[in-house]
Amino acid sequence: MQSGALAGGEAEAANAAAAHGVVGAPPTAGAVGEAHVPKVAGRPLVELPADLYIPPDALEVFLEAFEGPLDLLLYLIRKQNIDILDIPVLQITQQYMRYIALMEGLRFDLAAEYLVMAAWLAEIKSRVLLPRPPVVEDDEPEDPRAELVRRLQEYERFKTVAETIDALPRQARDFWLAHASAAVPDVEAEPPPLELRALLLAFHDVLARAEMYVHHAVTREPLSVRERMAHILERITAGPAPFAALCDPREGRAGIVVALLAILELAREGLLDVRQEPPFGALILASADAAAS
Amino acid sequence: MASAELAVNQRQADAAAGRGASRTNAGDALAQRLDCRIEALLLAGDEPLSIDQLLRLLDAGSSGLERATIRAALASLGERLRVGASELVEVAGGWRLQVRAQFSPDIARLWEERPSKLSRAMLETLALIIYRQPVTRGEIEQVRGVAVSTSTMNTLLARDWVKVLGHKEVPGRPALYGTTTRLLDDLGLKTLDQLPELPQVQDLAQLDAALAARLGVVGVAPSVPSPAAAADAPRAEQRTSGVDPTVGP
Amino acid sequence: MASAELAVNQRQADAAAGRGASRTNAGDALAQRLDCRIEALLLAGDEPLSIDQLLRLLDAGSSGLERATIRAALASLGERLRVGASELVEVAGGWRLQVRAQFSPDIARLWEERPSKLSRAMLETLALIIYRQPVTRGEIEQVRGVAVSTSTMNTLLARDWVKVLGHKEVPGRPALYGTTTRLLDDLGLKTLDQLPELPQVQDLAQLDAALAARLGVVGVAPSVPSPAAAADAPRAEQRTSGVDPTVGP
Repeated sequence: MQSGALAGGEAEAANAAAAHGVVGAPPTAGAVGEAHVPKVAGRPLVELPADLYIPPDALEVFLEAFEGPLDLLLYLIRKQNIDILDIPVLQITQQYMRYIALMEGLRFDLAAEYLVMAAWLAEIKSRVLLPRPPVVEDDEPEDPRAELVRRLQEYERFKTVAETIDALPRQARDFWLAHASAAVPDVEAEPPPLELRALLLAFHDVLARAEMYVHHAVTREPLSVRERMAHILERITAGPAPFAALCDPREGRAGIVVALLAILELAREGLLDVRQEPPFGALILASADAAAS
Repeated sequence: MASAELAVNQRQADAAAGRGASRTNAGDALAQRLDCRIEALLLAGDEPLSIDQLLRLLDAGSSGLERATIRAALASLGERLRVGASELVEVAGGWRLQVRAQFSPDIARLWEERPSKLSRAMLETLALIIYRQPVTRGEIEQVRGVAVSTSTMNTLLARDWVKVLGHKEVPGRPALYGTTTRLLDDLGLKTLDQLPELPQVQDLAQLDAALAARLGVVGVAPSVPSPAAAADAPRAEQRTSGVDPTVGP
Repeated sequence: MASAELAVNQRQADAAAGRGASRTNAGDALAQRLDCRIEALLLAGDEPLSIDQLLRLLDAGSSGLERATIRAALASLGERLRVGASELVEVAGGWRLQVRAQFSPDIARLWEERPSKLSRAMLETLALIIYRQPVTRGEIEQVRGVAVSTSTMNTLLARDWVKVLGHKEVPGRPALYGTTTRLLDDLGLKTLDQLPELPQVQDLAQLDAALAARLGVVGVAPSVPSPAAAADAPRAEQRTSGVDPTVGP
């Protein structure tokens, strides 16, 4: 199924990576408490240089791979094969914040929902870290994570069933009605009055909607991030390459976004090193192995 | 099409099929046969036709045509079509003719450029309307954790998959949305019950218990009654209690 | 779609239609028969299909299907349909299925039953024909993001608001639609130029203002200058260049 091609593809890729031990050991209870600063190849990911030019539309597409903060969180959880009930809040919060910081660092105007979620996660985190007060009957015995877990589960049910519904046979996609042309008889009844205003309003509506379709056409490019990661890794193992050389303009915006996602994912996994020499110069991407040696 | 043009086509057809003019009488006899008249109506229209509609259309002279006769004619039409590419199918809106699914690969080649993909936003919104109807946009947004755009709602309305059932009696009187017969027709279904069930991850009582156990909370939390606890089967359209009856669809 | 998924859909479709599993084999055999595959294409499509188009659609694997074979299959399809409500007809654009003329009285009643209110689909379709003529149904569908039903087009044609100007010279030769003098009469306009330019407006108030200005209604508002004015002004009927003159209306 193509629905959510970008996010789905990436999640799948991430699972594959986890299976190969790329992502690292699954988080344990011990890992939860470690508040290490997220560093990638020696520098925090949020410090991507400001002149790494990414078309604003491309960022929008990146974020549109997710249907909001709950979807992004589910992705972060699922890609590590964690049961929702065992959410390592500290770790997930960190990862979430990192994505948000990345977005903000790239001057993307984040939807308010993402920031609300960030604030909520921060609150949950602080409550988890605080020593638990002695239990008093009926006095807020609930784990601070409970509401988050409930909302994630509730959202996931609908996300899943939406995919099932999309897979149902649908008229004009999977099956078709049988028609034969028939002479159009003269209509006897008086036609309803045609109002110019209604007509123009209808046109206004349809054009507004058409814009949305164009938009979706962009996000629906079925391009695989994981495939691109392999390709880029292969390319930079042969020698450092500038960012531009790893994007093929013929693939359009979606292709560039996939390349960007692939590079970010490689950086996150510590497989790739981003350099910039001199300041404000071109971004050079090198394999992490080469950088270490 | 003008009738003159039709006559020309008719002649061309006769010529093409190598048929003589003698066909006309046989044709008149055909028109009498109820299963052919039903077939003609279903081929010419776009919408399924119910038994009642068929009765009204076919019994214009009130000659006392009965439902049972229509049903029998439908059965014999279905039987006759077994050797062809179309089939008679009953969906929510009534009876219709559709091309058998095994020919879909051929037809997909014919329609290669059709827009058919639905966005995730649209699918998730639709899913919430199916399983939570009557539901407001705000309630949909609460579950999805993100705003539902006006264009998403408008597209669902324009497809006639969703309709406004009424308005909720709270400040702002938000619209209550529900699904249409058209949605079921387009999915080839007769009733909402035929839609897949909403996955039961864990029911909420279990979830609370599991949470309490996993998260090490002492003392089982009083289970929080959630609006989601109500039946999660796709809801029948009749169940629109709470809908302002004066503002019906 | 993956073939495995298609199989699932098939099963669901079978289940939905209440069909037994035993039918599947018979169905597979059916799909092999060329006359059934042709029937399926003609039933699902909107436009007549020529022998060349049929050859292209049916011989996807280039297995060496010949025109003569297609002609033979057409003949046998015509023969098989003699007991039904439709007939195979050759028209300018190729072959098509049409409902036999003797069923016209029934179909006329079907049309009269239509709701008297102009549907949203009809208004949107008409608006697009006005501003984008000559335009094909596919182009209308692309902008609307929703299929345009045959009955919508037929109703617009029957009302004499819209006519076929010619056919586009692309595969399938789809009809090009344009507006009629009757539409102008019914809108109370003398020429299409009197229609407002494509409203590039953000809200309804602006649209109303633009309308009021154009139509000289009370409360004249400043007309909204539109960057897209040139491209999107309603096109005069004469401007149908690109239309094949040999296949005029």
